[in-house]
Amino acid sequence: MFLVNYIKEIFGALKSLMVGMRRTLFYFTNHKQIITEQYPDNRATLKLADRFKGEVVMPHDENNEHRCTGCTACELACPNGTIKVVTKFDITPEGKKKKAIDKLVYHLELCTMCNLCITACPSDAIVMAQTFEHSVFDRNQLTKVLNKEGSKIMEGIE
Amino acid sequence: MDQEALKIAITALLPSASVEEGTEWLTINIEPTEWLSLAQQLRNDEFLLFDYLFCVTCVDWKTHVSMVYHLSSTTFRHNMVVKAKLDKAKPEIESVSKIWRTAELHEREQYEMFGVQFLNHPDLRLLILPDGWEGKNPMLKDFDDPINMIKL
Amino acid sequence: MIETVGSTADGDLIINIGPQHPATHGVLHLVVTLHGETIKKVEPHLGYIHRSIEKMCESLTYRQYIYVTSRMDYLSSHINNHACSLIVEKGLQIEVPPRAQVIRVLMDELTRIASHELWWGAMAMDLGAFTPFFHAFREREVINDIMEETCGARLTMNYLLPGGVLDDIHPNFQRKVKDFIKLFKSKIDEYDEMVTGNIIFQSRMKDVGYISAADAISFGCSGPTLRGSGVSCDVRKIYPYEIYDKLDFEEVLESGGDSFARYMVRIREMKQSIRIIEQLIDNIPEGEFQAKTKAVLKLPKGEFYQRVETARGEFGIYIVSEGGTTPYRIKFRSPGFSNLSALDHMARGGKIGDLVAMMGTLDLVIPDIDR
Amino acid sequence: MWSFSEIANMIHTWLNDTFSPTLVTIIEMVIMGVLVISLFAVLGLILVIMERKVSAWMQIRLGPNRVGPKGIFQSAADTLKLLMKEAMTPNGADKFLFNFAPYLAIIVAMLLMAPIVFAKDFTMWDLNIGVLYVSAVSSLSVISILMAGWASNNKYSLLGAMRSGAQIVSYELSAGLAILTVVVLTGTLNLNEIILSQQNGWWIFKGHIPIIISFLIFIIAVTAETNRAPFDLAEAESELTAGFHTEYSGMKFALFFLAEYVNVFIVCAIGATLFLGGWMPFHIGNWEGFNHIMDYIPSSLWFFGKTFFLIFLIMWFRWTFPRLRIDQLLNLEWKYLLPISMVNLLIVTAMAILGWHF
Repeated sequence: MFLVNYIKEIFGALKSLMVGMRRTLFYFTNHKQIITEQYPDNRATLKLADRFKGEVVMPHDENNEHRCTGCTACELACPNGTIKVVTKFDITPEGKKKKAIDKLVYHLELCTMCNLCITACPSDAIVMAQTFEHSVFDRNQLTKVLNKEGSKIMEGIE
Repeated sequence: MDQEALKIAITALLPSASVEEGTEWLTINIEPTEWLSLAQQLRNDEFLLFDYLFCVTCVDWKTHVSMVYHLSSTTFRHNMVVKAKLDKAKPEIESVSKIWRTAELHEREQYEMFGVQFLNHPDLRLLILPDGWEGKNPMLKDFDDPINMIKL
Repeated sequence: MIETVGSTADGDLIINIGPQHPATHGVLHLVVTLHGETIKKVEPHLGYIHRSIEKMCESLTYRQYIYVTSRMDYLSSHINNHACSLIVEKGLQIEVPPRAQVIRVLMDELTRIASHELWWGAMAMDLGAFTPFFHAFREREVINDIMEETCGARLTMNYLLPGGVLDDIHPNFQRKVKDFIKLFKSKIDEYDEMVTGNIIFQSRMKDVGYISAADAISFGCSGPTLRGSGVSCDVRKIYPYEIYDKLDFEEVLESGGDSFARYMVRIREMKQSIRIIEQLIDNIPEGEFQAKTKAVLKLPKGEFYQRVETARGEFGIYIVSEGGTTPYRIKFRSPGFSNLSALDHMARGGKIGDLVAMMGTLDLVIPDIDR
Repeated sequence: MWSFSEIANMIHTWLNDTFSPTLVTIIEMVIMGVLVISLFAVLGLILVIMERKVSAWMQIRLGPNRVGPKGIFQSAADTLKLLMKEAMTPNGADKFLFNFAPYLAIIVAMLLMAPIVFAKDFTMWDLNIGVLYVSAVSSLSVISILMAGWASNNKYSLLGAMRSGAQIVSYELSAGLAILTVVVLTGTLNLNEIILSQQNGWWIFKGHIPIIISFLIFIIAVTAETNRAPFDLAEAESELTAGFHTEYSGMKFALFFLAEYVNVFIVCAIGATLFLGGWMPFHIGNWEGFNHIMDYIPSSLWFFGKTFFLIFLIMWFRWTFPRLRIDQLLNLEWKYLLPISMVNLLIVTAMAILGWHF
């Protein structure tokens, strides 16, 4: 009886090993199953999801105008001080002083892509971009000014 | 056991405990000296059987420090909270690591973060902070670290 | 101070497993006392990535602190966020729309499967089989793609807000999840072929790292670790939150108490998660995905506790509120921390190879322990 | 067609005609040395790329595909990288033993090359005790591992070395017994004669079930002896980081690496020689046409084909199975493999005496 069990045990063990080996052989011979994405080579076809949170950007239209009023809602919403809004006062044609942004400084190195600034913005001035290749050699380059040089606020945004 | 029945059972065990009102789970306030014997009874009483200690918290109230123990029973599925008020200058409470063995690690964490001394703890050493840590306990409200703090 | 070099007076070796070691999957430092190959003592040495999230949260508002909790147990970040949302909703009595509830539960279960997939691959890799790791990632990537499409990120999704979810589900969501279910069902048997049934794997796992039910409770274990010892502890069943009480699923229990039992719990749990997803995926109610909430959330004065079932066990949040916009004290009860405390008890008398198997079945995520 | 033996004979005659006999011996030795070292290099390059491709395809990956067409020069690039790395010696290490161990490993592997029959009438040293020589010299490889582990002054290395010592010493037994079954059937220790005895069929075909069992035992035992997964306890990267070569870097590490692959090649070559007929072509009974076609394939191709099939088998094991624990490893040897191979040897002996084999 001992011998029978002993032999049974060995055959059971061998069978379980064979089953695993059959599975790996299947993948060894079926190269269609390969799922590797060759990343830097497939940049042309690489499509990221449209909601992918890569970095915060401020869209400008063709007249170099943005929608930011400088209300600092995004700065308050941010959990770790990624955004700094620097405001200035513009003189409107009527001669009145009007608050506007001078610079919207964005520290990409601190950003955790939590999307809170986007939801906080009342005028949809900032959005998430789908870029993701952010590595640079100097961390100063990660501090970005979102509004473009000489841009101004769109008409009718309060 | 529902909250009312628990309340009666606990007050029978420890008449000096004061029950907090308006809480999700039964919450009692006790003196730190009573804690060990109460814990033993809570763990071993056949109708209470609080065998699962799932959260050990210390709260710094500036004037005093309080320990909060969340208990639950895997048999009866009732929960309760025990709070003990400790002296700020010399926070001391009995360790319950012999009763619930998970307390050993939790108490070590609270010891280094709040400086609470757990009496008769088998192995009260720093767990998270680097060896030879000197100075204040980092989770206290008046802790300030001018060197490592990142100011924005 | 922990003695980390040399040998003890009895001539036993002291070996440092970690902070950088292939088996710890993170910066866990275990100081192991060895007698030959036999383990006499395991002492965890923590703090290498402690960020004091509890202290950080004391200066963050109730919307902001959610994103920090994704960084604790990054493999079930969505479930952690879920707990954060639930506790704020409980404090403010916000009614979450049914659509948001279903979306949340769907995402929870997808996260659970993704986490268990990664665990399965890493577990097999700990035992020396490399191939399952890549096979596990094949399915996990599909989940990550689904997450990316709907939540905008693959790992730390930050998809939840108190009162609902950040955004409605993507139009492709339902189709892709159904595809995933089909794929997963065709591949789950391969897992058994490659790993579960393998004689070497079984002999490595059976009767290793035994912990009795009473000990597991005393050590505060939760999740698959406790269920592997035969103690029912699924928060989804016992203290149901969201819509879990309306769902039809089993709590997976194994009575072995050894590594193999914990392994089987996780494997079977994946199938239960699929069952939950199948029930919900065609029945997502129409309507709002976010409740109307105030611009500034202020939790009333008092204490709140909320627990959820993450992939690793019971995750709890304890908030002491003084009525302000930020918590006065916040405490995270992480499953990994308590599960780790049982490691010494389990490992004594085993071999080094067993220690690796045990750490694999405990499924330790180090940021979860260090917080 | 030109065979290796003809080329060798040609060179030998030409040298004898031109130089004095002493000089001829010296020149031939130099040629031999150069050939062995270049074979080493080529084997290392081929086996590394083969291992990486095999593992990649089993793991539904592409594998190396950047250096050269389909990545075939990847292992050359790896070698270049390893050559340029700093060869460090840790502070507390025993300097001499630490630096000597990798060379010892490679020397043992080189010595094992001598009696292998690469093709028809083509062997470096036609030794009449070839089988004995191989099993004797291969046990030396444990010394280099123990040396490396002890001299590193690292506890991981020491544990790895100790495991390896226990492992190699015990698995030597069942490997030796498995080899003995073939020796019993052929009645010779000469590898050339063992191959010639398989002219009318390889031993695995005409030796009935006992030889198949001993072939299986042989494969398992040599997998353990060469420290390959699932028996790679000496390295066990998830337990001991890298085991006995934790502290090695650069070329010294590469030598261990190379020695491992060459050892795999050698044991597979021995396995092919003993059980699969070495360079003998595959023949089926009386199918004259088929047998003729098989004879046209050069003998060296037959040899390398069989060897690489066995190497693939060992790689296949590695990328499928989890690793055993040290006590299970010894259990497997002493409780299963050794008793079975002993009984098996008895049966084969009876078979040989009674002439039951074909």
